[in-house]
Amino acid sequence: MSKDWELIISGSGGQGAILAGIIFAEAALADGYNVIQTQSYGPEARGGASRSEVLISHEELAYPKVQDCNLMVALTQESLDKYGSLLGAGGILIIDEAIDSSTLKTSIKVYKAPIFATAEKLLKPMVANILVLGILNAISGIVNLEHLESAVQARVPAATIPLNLTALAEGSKIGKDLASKSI
Amino acid sequence: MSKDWELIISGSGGQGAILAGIIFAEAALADGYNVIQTQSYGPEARGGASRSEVLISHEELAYPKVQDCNLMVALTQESLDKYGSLLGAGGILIIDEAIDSSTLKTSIKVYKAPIFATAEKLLKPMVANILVLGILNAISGIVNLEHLESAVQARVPAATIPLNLTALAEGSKIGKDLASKSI
Amino acid sequence: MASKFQVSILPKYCKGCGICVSVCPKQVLALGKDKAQVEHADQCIGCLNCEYHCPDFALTVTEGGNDE
Amino acid sequence: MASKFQVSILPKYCKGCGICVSVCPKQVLALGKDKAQVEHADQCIGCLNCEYHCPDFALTVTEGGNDE
Amino acid sequence: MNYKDLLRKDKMPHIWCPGCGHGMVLSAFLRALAKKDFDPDNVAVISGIGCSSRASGYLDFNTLHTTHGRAIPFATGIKMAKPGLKVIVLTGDGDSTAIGGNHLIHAARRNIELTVIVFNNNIYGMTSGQYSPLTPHMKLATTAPYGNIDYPFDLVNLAKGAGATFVARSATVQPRHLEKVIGQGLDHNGFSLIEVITQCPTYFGRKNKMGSPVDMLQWQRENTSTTGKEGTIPLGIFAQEERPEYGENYFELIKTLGEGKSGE
Amino acid sequence: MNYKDLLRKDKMPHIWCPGCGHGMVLSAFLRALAKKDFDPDNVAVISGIGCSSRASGYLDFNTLHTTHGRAIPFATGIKMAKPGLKVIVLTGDGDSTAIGGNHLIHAARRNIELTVIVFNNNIYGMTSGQYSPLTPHMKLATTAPYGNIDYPFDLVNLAKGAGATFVARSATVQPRHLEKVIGQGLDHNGFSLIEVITQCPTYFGRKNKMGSPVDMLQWQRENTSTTGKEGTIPLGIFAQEERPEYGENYFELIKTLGEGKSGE
Amino acid sequence: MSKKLIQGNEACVEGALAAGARFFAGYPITPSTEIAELMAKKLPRVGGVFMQMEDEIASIATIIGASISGAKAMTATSGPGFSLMQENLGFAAMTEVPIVVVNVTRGGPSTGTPTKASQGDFMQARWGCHGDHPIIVLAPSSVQEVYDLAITAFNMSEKYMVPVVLLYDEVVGHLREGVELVASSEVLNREFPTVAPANYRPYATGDGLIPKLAPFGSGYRYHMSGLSHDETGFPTGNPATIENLVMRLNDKIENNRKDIIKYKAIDMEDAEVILLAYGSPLRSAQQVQKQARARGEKVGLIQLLTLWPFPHELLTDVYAKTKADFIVPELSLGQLADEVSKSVPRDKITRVNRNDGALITPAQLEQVLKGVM
Amino acid sequence: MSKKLIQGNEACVEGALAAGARFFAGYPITPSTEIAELMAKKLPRVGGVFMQMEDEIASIATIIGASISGAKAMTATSGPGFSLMQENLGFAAMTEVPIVVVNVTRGGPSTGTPTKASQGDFMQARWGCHGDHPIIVLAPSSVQEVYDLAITAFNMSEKYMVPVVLLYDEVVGHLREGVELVASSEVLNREFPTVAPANYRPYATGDGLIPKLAPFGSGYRYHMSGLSHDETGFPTGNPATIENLVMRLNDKIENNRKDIIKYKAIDMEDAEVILLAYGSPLRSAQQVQKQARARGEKVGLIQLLTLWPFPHELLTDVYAKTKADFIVPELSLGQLADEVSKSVPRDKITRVNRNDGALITPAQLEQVLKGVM
Ligand SMILES: Cc1ncc(C[n+]2csc(CCOP(=O)(O)OP(=O)(O)O)c2C)c(N)n1
Ligand SMILES: Cc1ncc(C[n+]2csc(CCOP(=O)(O)OP(=O)(O)O)c2C)c(N)n1
Ligand code: SF4
Ligand code: SF4
Ligand code: SF4
Ligand code: SF4
Ligand code: SF4
Ligand code: SF4
Ligand SMILES: [Mg+2]
Ligand SMILES: [Mg+2]
Repeated sequence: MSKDWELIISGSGGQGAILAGIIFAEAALADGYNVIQTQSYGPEARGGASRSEVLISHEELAYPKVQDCNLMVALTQESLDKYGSLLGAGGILIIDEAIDSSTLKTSIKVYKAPIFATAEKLLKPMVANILVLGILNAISGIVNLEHLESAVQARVPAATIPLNLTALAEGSKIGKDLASKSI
Repeated sequence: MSKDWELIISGSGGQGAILAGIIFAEAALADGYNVIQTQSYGPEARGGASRSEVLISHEELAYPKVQDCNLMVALTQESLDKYGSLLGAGGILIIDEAIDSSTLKTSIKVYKAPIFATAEKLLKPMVANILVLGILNAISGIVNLEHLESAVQARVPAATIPLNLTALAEGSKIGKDLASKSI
Repeated sequence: MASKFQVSILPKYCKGCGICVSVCPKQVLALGKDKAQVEHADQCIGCLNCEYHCPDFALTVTEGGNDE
Repeated sequence: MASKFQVSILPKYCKGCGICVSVCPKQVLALGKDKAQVEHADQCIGCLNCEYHCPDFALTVTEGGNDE
Repeated sequence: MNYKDLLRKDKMPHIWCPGCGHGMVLSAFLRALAKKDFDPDNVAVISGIGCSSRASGYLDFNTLHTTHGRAIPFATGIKMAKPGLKVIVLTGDGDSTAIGGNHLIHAARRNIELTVIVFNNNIYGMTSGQYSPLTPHMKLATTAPYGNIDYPFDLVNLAKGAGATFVARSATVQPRHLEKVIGQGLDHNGFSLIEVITQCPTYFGRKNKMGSPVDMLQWQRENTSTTGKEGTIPLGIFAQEERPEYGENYFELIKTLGEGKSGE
Repeated sequence: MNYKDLLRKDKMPHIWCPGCGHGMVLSAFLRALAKKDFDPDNVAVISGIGCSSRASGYLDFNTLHTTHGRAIPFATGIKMAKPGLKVIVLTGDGDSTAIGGNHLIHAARRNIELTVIVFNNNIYGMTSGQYSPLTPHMKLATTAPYGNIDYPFDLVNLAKGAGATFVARSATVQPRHLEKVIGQGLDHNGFSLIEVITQCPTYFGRKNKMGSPVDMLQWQRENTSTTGKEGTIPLGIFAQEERPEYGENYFELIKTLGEGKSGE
Repeated sequence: MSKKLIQGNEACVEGALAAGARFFAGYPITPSTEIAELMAKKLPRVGGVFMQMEDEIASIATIIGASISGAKAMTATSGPGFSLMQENLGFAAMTEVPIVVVNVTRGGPSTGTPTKASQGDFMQARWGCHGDHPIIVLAPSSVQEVYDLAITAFNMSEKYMVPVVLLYDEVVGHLREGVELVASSEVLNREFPTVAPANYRPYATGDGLIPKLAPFGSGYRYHMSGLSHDETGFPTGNPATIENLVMRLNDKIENNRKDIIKYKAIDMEDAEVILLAYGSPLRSAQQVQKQARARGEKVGLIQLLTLWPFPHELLTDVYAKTKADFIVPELSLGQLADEVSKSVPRDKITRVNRNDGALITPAQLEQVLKGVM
Repeated sequence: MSKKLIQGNEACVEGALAAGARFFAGYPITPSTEIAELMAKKLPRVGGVFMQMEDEIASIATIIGASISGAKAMTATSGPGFSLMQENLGFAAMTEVPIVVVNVTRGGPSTGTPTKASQGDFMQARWGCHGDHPIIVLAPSSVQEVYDLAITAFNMSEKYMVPVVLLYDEVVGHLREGVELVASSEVLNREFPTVAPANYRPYATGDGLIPKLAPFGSGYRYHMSGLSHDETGFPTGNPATIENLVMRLNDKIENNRKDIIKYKAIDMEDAEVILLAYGSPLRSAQQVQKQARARGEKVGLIQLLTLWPFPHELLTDVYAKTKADFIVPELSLGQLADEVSKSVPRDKITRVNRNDGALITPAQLEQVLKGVM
């Protein structure tokens, strides 16, 4: 598939949105894509809504920032409110079931998933960011799951690898479910 | 008289050649001339031969350094050896009687005066620089003696004014003598 | 019985660090969701520990009722 | 009678500050015209005061005659 | 005057992290100042660059946020050009002892009347956790991933060694002591330096596994003492000496020479 | 080895004025060094800018004449990149305590092995006689025509306050004492600072009517003492303490991590 | 009034005092030191403050502080010290605090040749500090001009709320000439706010683009910061506000080029060759131009008094009218000539460079002129 | 070899280490701090030295010292710190000690906008320090280029015995891209003397103009000084020697422009419009140029990799051949466009400037391009 992906993952300060972006970019790189990852930096990064951008393409990439976002994950209402408008018509949005997306363009395909509920079930709300990568990839089908697994292993603290892989698997399951439902 | 004077006064570190140049420039300024005074600055200034340059003219002056020296005072053999060649043909040279000027251009008018002997007679060899100004002015006739006297008064330490005025007067006398002889 | 001290917390300023809670000798304060709150107003002895320790100028202890 | 110490002054180095003269306990040294010079070589006791005080490395005191 | 009225309310809440000790220092400073007789128009607060140096922006005085490390010379100019001003410097451990170390010792030497309050959190907070000249030996920081091999200054000793006439140390865990020594510093006729041990839970605390802000205060409680308890960091006033103030000397000189007279 | 053989003879005589004490400091330093066991190829002498800092040029070692005030950080780099070198800093009171003050206190704090010899003539000689941070209160200088209202550092106290592990003071009038303390400084494993009281007859002496170089030495004789005589400037060793040296700590760390291993 | 024989550096002090300077903080360095020494003598006698600081960084920080308290303040240095001042020069530019910095230039790079003249700091004076920043640089060539431009420097600094650099080489600094110590221009003072403190926004400039900053202690309590800030002086992250700030800082100078750019252009009308210079090389150029005209050669002379902003409009205009050849003598590798090449074709510029500490002599220039004519 | 996803600042560290850097001394500053942090982690593991200094002045002085001892040494900073380093950057240039200084640029002037991108230090990188001095400035636009040019920076520094500045903006520094961590060019090391110590004259360069400096402690005892010096390294007042020194320092770079100046010129032959850029604006230019060509528009692209010495010969040549219009996007008020105007007529240059911390977007550039075509 040669579609270009312009992904934004956003969330509040401590949720690991940026790490999620990096991991996804790394997986895509391993998959043979060209990738660029950038993030909001500066005062925004300390508390408030933070944002990770990932460009994924088989073509060479030049401009390093999202121009036409077609894929978005928002972990909080606040971050969706702040960045939601960047998602273009026909784009894909993945959010927690508790988030309200009613103000977005109608052409957007919204996937609501029990992100935090599932993460809490795993006893660690902090794995929500990895879990959502599973959902994201299952829905978008961008990268080979193995590459995503390796990327997770390479980037999370060693002690948390099993937990995070579980979260990723849970996310994949949820994602596949959602994807199949929406077909 | 509208002749332009390009004067160099040189001597060894502590002899006051630079002060002499400043005083003469100040007198000439009071006389209505345009003047520029510069001096050797830097390592040379600490010991070794030091040099004061004075340009005096009724025309406007631009380039601030001596280009064609026509008037020179050298207080030591060393300084004459170093700078003597700068004195142009037909120039005037004033030196102590003990100094050898035999290597200079023949067209130069050399005035040898008992500078240090007279200064020692006044019990203060350090007034040689002021004494020589008297000689210089008597021979060259550049400035009004009163202006030279005021300039001396303004620039030497208050306690030494009488002594320096005496030296100036002595110098004038010697200079007039020399000038009259050389006519 | 009401204390003669009034403890007020500015939620806009409070960042929920819990320092006030830890320094109150009378367990007057407690951490709610992200913010400190007054739990046992009647216990306050007006020692000012909480106000003096608060890094965020969020706490004010005043003597007397609510009269100003 | 000659001292067993030899005091030599490098005129090229000496700046005539007079410090050596002032610190010599035996008046061995004196200031000539602008430079120090050895006046009473025979009095030298080899205390090295002069050499150690000279700011200009101009002085050398050696033991024994002029053999090196 | 209520100390909170000295804040610029429209700038609040401040940007410091939850539990950051910088707000506690600021609070103690304002409480100390509020007890004095002063006109806010005649107070100038100067800071450098750092989390702590953001303090000036919250205060309803003449406030100046300068370049990193240079608050003291800026303050010196402000003070000498307008000696009637009460000039206070709020600065970090990095700002005042790393890049600004030279200015600190020279102001101390001159004995110019500035009250310098050093927010010592043992770290560069603003730039996210590099070690500072006050980071203890072998503590961790982003630029000391294997432990800091540098030895820290003892800031009290440094200031005293430089000739400071008023030197004190306090800690955020002791807000009353802190308020008191700052108050004494403000009253001092000459250069005064107050080192305040404060907590940066976000970087120093996290890197060194010191727990929550509450835990970090507990650490302070156990490791500092106003009574010289063995093995703790001493708090108190360590120098308090009368020596003519720099500006006093200078303006005395002017008077002697006769203002307005010209020539030599 | 004869200490005079350590000079670059082709650069002599040196440029210092008649009676300038800088040559006496240099002489004592070379005498002290000549007594040690060393290879001149492994000695590096670093200086800043000033009359005193011209010293490096006269010495037959690896010599570096840096920018004003920065000799210590240059020396730090030289030492840390080649720890086998014996690194000595020759510097003036202005060079080391005015513009270079920060580097001085930080090197002291780190306890990096450098021997720093401060030629303290109480003045900026090179630029013709402005007051320095070590010019005594109310002395005259070209920039203090009415007397210096600044207070000077006590350099020994400053260095100690900064954490220096070896601090000494001597004077040109005491060439043997001077040689001895420099020798001890050279042997010290860590940062060592030796302040040397020296005379600038041309500027400090002349401005303050102190007479000839011989008179200035006499002044030193009367106003300094190795025995702590009341009212004099004390000479001697004021700190001598063992603390692991900076480079030692660093290269120990490298060993622990395993040189050559990569990754985390 | 009669003329006084004084050095360039003395004239600098006299000019500064005449302009109202009452604060000097500095650190000695050849060949600027006489300025500090004379200030140390004179300032206490007029109730002003002289401070010798621990270094050049403290010096410039201290005068900025003094200016914030309302004083007209100045420092003086040379290349190495000027390099150290760059960060805080930028701070003054950003916060719009008027100061005057004198750079008496000496041979570089680095410690170089401290006692000799050079013009190697020409580009640094404009571009030495990071970020796009406004600055004015003035360059006298005679002792009288040092006096006059010292006053102008303070005037422009106060008028435009910007740091002004007075740049002249060692020769100009140490030269003695007769000077009339009478201000040739009116002394200007910064404008103070007139609004009530409650309504005061320090950087709300309106169309004039120039802020009215109240001295500290004058009843206006506000905040100043070197961070990008809004009209109130407080830091902002708002892109439009930041863009406006950077633009305004530079526009307040660019929009006033006419007032700021000073020069003397002599014998332009029929010029076939134009000598263009500033500083000590200008003196040689003056003599040579006079001599050439006396010989009937069509030679003109442009003396730059303002170096930055650079008078490109003048040069473009002159070149368009005359198509003259330019001779650019300078004590540098060609910094000035390179700048001229933005307005005059490269092949119409003859460079005369000297980097050995000595002056470019009239004789040397005559030689070059002969080649060009 | 497979690509690694790393940040620009990480690539800088990897490149430096690959080039043989074994010494880093620095002082933290946004947005360069990651370089110091990573060096702190990595250097001790390869036997190298990391030091955090008290300030930027100490940082640069320390790495010069380390280089004098023979180490390949580097520091990293941003605008405010870069300003503070200027004096000693000049010292390295004067004494010809190789060092690499990284300036990750942020919004200025002054403290400005620390977390946003800017290119306001373009002129400062060349002219920030006093005196005519040599310097090389390289400017990567991608993470791969950061890696490659970090190696090139060390290579050029060692080859030409000159300080090299690696200049890139915050966006390039924090961007993550896939990078091949394989040196694209051979690692160069400085040449050491081969003559016997007794005959060694450190600055006797012969025609190559480049000195062979022996590391301290290698058996050659000699003197280095920031004063103007002769071939032996000792200070001199001799005018001819001084002139030779200043000329040689600059000629060793100017004479090697061909080797030093790196750029990429794409689709020049038939270009009617040429986009010229470096750093993050280059990324937009790349996209727009591609798009334009895809539309059949005759648009070319010049990417500058070496900023200084500036490639005037290239631009003069390209302009002579194409008479194209130039579009120059930059995160500054026009520093780059002004320099271009020395080689391309002013009215053929369209400036695209942005100073608000945000990037120049492809859309913005497309707009401009439409106006020009
Ligand atoms: C010249 C310069 N160098 C470096 C920086 C980056 N910088 C900003 S704040 C800071 C350290 C602040 O530490 P500290 O003073 O302890 O304050 P804290 O944030 O810990 O309160 C540094 C290194 C800068 N702004 N300017
Ligand atoms: C950055 C910089 N500032 C100022 C100077 C001028 N300068 C050179 S030496 C010196 C003072 C030297 O005094 P000190 O270190 O006491 O040495 P001394 O000449 O007295 O031996 C000064 C101010 C300089 N060279 N560089
Ligand atoms: S101390 Fe202050 S900020 Fe912290 S929880 Fe209590 S009220 Fe809130
Ligand atoms: S004043 Fe004292 S008792 Fe009352 S709430 Fe605060 S800490 Fe508790
Ligand atoms: S001490 Fe040395 S320099 Fe001085 S007079 Fe004696 S020999 Fe000469
Ligand atoms: S060695 Fe002693 S006794 Fe001999 S000359 Fe020298 S000072 Fe005098
Ligand atoms: S980073 Fe540290 S110092 Fe800065 S505001 Fe947060 S807790 Fe305070
Ligand atoms: S000026 Fe002073 S310090 Fe310098 S050489 Fe002369 S006497 Fe020595
Ligand atoms: Mg801190
Ligand atoms: Mg000195």
